[in-house]
Amino acid sequence: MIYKVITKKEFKKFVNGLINSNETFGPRQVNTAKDGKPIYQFKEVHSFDEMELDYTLSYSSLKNFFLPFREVLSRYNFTDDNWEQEIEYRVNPRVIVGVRACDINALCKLDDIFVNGSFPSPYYIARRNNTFLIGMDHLPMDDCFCMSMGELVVRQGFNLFCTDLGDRYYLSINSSKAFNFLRNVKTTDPTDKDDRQWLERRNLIKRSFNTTVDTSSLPNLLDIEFDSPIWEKWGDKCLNCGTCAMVCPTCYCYGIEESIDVSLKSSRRERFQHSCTVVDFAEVAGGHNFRPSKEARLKYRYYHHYHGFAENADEQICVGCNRCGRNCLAGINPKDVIDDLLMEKTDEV
Amino acid sequence: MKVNMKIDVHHVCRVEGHGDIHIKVKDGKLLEAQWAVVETPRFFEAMLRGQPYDLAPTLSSRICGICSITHTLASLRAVERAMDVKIPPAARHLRLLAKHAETLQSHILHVFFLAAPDFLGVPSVIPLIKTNPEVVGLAARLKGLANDICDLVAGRTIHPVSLIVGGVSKAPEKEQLEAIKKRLGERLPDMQATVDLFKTIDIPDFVRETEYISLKGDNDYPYIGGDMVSTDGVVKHEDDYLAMTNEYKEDFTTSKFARLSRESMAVGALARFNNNYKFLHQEAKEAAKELGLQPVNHNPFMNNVAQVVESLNAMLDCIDVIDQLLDMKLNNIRSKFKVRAGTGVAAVEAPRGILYHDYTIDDTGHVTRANCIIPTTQNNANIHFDLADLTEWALAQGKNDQEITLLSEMLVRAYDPCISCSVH
Amino acid sequence: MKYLGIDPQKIKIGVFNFTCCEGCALALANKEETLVDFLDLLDVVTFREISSDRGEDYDIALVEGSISRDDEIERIKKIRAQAKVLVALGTCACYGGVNNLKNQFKIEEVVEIAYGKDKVETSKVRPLSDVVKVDLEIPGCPVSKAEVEKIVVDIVNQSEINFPEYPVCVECRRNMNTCVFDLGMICLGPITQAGCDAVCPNGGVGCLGCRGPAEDANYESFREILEENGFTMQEALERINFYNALPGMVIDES
Amino acid sequence: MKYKLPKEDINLKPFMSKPPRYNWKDVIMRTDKTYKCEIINIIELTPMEKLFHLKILDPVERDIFSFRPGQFLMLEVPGFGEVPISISSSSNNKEYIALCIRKAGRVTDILHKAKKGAKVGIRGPFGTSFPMEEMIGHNILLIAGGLGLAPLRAPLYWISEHRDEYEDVSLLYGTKDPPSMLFTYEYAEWEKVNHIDLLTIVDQGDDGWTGRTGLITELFKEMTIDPDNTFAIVCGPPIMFKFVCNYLDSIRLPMNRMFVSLERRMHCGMGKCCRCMVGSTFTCVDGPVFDYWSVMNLKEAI
Ligand SMILES: Cc1cc2nc3c(=O)[nH]c(=O)nc-3n(C[C@H](O)[C@H](O)[C@H](O)COP(=O)(O)OP(=O)(O)OC[C@H]3O[C@@H](n4cnc5c(N)ncnc54)[C@H](O)[C@@H]3O)c2cc1C
Ligand code: SF4
Ligand code: SF4
Ligand code: SF4
Repeated sequence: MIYKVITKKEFKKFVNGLINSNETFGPRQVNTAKDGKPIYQFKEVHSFDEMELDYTLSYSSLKNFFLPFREVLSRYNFTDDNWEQEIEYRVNPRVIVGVRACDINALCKLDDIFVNGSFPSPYYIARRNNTFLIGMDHLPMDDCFCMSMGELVVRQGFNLFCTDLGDRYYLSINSSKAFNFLRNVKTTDPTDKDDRQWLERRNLIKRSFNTTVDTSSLPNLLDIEFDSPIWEKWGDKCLNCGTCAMVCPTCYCYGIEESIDVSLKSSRRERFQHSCTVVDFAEVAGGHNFRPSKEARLKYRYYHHYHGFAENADEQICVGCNRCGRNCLAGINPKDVIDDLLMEKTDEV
Repeated sequence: MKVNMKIDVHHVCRVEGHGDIHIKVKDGKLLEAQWAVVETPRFFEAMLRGQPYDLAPTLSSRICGICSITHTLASLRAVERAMDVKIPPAARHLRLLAKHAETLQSHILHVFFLAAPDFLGVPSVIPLIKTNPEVVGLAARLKGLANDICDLVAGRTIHPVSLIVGGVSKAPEKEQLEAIKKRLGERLPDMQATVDLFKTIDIPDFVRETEYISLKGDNDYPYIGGDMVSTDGVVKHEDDYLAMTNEYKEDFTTSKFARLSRESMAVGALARFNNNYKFLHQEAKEAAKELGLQPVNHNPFMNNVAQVVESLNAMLDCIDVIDQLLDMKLNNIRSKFKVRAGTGVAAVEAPRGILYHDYTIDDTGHVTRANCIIPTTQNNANIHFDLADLTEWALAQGKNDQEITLLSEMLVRAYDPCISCSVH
Repeated sequence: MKYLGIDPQKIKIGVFNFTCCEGCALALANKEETLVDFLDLLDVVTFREISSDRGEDYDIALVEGSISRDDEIERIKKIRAQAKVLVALGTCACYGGVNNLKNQFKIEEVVEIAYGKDKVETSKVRPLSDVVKVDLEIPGCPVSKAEVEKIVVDIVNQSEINFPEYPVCVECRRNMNTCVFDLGMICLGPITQAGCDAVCPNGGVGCLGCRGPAEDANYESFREILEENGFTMQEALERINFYNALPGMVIDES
Repeated sequence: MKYKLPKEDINLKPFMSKPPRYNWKDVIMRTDKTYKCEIINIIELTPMEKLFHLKILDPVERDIFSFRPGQFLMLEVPGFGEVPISISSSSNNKEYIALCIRKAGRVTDILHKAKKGAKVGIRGPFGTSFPMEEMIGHNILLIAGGLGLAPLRAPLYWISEHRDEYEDVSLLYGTKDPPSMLFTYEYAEWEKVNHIDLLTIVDQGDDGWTGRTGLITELFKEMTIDPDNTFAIVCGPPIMFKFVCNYLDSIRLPMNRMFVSLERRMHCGMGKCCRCMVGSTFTCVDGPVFDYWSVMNLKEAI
């Protein structure tokens, strides 16, 4: 990693340069919630000023850029009594500006699964390799708990990371591509003062967290508490609407759907983002459902997120952005559920 | 030679809804010519009672599948006038864009899918896919474009979703508008081809003096709100719509009849054309000239031609509206308002003629009384009386009963009646 | 499919309408980019709205609209007798749809409101399945053409037909909409079966539940959500009753 | 001033030039490419089950495809879907792959309508297998219920081909009624040629049935099992292996010598879609063959 400092004015020039020659995405306000708070999403931008870099958190996560909610994996072209499979991993190069640390860490977890896992996904890799990622640090929202998940600091998974120092950004440069681009604008080496300010900013962010979740003993606790009544309590609320998984930056479970085109000349094999809380997730032919109750499905989501899977080295895959909790209509919030689990145990002792 | 005829067409095809034609001729003399609507009424005026103001437009939309956007717009306008809601300019433009697109969509559907098979001598558009693929392609491209505009602006072509009280709930991105504008430009040659196609079509030169009623334009070809005007010189304010329609009921039909200065009246593309010719785009005027249509025209079959002219005009209007939208900020699309009691009337030009919605709303925002007068209702009497004249005209030319049956069906179709609408 | 040694069969269809706006039948003529291919899969025997051909030998009857007059019962029974498969097309046919709002009044009252003193024959509104056996229900107000296409392709290929079991929210979130609850409006998406690609929330308004209940819908929890979000039960009921498609969602008015 | 991001387009770099090898983890990139197969034979076993013989068309791919007993593959019917199916033929058979498929839903239904000569695709093989080498020198107890016989055919072939390496081999097979018995035409060969003790039983007999009736656990009464020298493989509906495994456990057969094959919904076979998760274990990668100790430790397994 190489560190540099850039003025905000120069940074704007830099980003406008990227925008001019690439498809670029950045945070933009799309709506205003009923409580007056702005709602942001990553959308295509055509100039630096369209972006709102002091945004709080994007409403949906960034994962759809890499795992689109729906994508065609392959097509089959039918001839008279035969077919040919056609696979394409086409992705245009693109830039995403202003990504939060937790979202970058979420991508690193997806990397573990789709790049470093046993069967790497070429679709994911194509998207990941063709994306230039500029991260940016932010103050947490009231209910963020990424510090508890250890996801506050990023070390990899981005090209460039900006720490806000008032009128300048402290740049962590993590790829030669980023370094090369930066040659075209004016950057300086960090001074002692810059380093100090950088540390202050770090500490400020740390101090700003209002929500903590104790996850240290969760993997074991989830095993022990498998039959706990708290699952029924929260399960009864669950709508099985899949919202939590759709907004989550790391939920990646999916389904495959094949459909024949109306012309009967070809068919599409599509992957679509699924959710383990949705009713047919574990249903098999003949109608048997391995997780027939709301409770079982909700429990499974927590199990997956906080117990971990062999496939990603048993690491917890939640990054603590709390999008799921914030967006859950039924008010199921990971902090409350986990606190309940811990309480259960302490009550019994 | 003494001619005897008994023509009974049960459920005239290629029209929206169910209607029958009955014609009796004895000894060469017309005994009876009847246009009977047999559609099952749905009683929207009753169903609207008790609906909250925001669901009333959603419900009204279901009066008709073809012109659901117009019904929504009329209902919105009635609610907004009742509660004194002003809508932001961008929202007004977006609504107008949806309106133009629907006009285009509906006219193309009618002239190509419903009326054209008659002129080309086939039972429906389906065989044309094989015999005249270029005609079907033309229609599909134009209608596809119109539908895409509706989808973009209103969320859906049939039963729009994002037209709401106070404005619209979602604005398209400017890039999307630009893309649509580009496509509109690319489709203009298709529209010209349509005009050329209609130049080759033989239209029966039947004429019956008629009073044509439409909205009265001030600066533009009128679509939403304003005064009503008739070719007999009557002008009335939007709120006086009852005096403009004078509904009455005949026993043989489930739809009501309407009249103004004469025994019957007509609304629709031809009526708008006759009353507002001067507001058409220059290109549309030229197309009208090429097609032999000049105001004031009294041949009901020419309604199809007027629809072609209006389609071209609607495309040009779409481009104009998009240009204006591109110059605006699209973030203020929905105004805040207070629910309050009141009565509101809306007159909106549906593809088939003026549509009136009239609601009374109480202080909780619920509809307590609703009245809707549908274009086809206003045309029904005219179709009925046209049928008699048409039969006599055809008899005089020595046409046989098959020809008269076809002519009478074509006449009904020329009005592009929307029957389920009319017995809403 | 030919590559499996199975010949796709053109299906002989008849399209019929009862009490409705005919929007569902019209939806069949939309989606121009695939319209020609779509019509190619069908042998349209009867479709009064677009064709003057009136055959009687259809195998599959697509029926839109609900039943609201006695002569309609005779007509639907005749269609049932002829059709091998009777498909209820749209919410009106499947659940009664908006027409159902009529049933909250007395029949005489309804006639009086719309026609004054004139006499008009009409009866209570019923879905098709109240009168005849229905083989397949495709809900939606109007139906989604994309879904109908998929179903027709499946029938042509003699394959099983699947509907999504999950609620509209899944599709809505996939489209990255702002949840309309966050905007202060009611949405019935969490309890409504998906398949429409969440068109209503896409357009920024709440779902009204036209596609009927999702599998295992959590009415209880949904009711609490409505309360917590400060909606009165009347507001909620006005939406739930709009299409009459969520029969399980009964709300205590007390 | 304009900066350009060099278009490092991944599409321009070919991922691989050779066909994929699903069982070679390091070279896999095109994880969604299927091997095209022709259905060269269809045998109707019962009204609900058919045996399909699939021949991989490309000779290179045919050569690469090798599997171990107990593994499964993803069978692709283009346009209809992809389903996991256990391989029911000998791992030595390079000519064709046999799949015994029950008509159960969308994909299997259309497959049952398919004619000889149809082209389908396969990906795989995937998953764990039975420890055939470990079992050498031991008695083997194969216990199958209903369609559970399909995944047992591969180990059966293996055993027959290496018959002298194993001691006593018994096959216990139960179905709900006589017509649902699979592979009846092969029983004589298994018994006479391969020296396998075959015991069958049905829940409900019919007029022509002279054999045993009752639950599959009844068969244990007719035999003695040496818990110190026996491996067991159990395949069948969950309820069956619950009873069977409980019995074997009660006679002290060590849990790590009992093997079961689990079934879950699957959409990828590669540990990605998560549909087949049991607790925090993938049925497709860590299974489908598990020893009973692992199963006991899986949450929500049975
Ligand atoms: C490891 C393994 C081995 C199997 N071996 C055999 C076999 O040898 N013979 C046999 O007849 N069946 C076998 N099955 C079951 C077979 O996969 C299902 O019957 C089949 O997937 C049903 O698909 P469908 O499309 O016909 O049913 P639908 O109900 O229409 O299923 C739709 C989709 O759901 C998934 N799905 C549904 N049921 C199952 C299921 N039980 N397992 C996995 N995915 C499912 C599939 O992806 C399928 O495409 C096996 C399953 C597993 C997991
Ligand atoms: S907080 Fe929720 S949404 Fe965010 S990563 Fe964790 S599980 Fe996913
Ligand atoms: S808008 Fe409606 S459908 Fe979408 S997430 Fe919210 S509740 Fe669900
Ligand atoms: S969002 Fe709801 S009301 Fe709208 S079409 Fe879908 S199911 Fe129907």
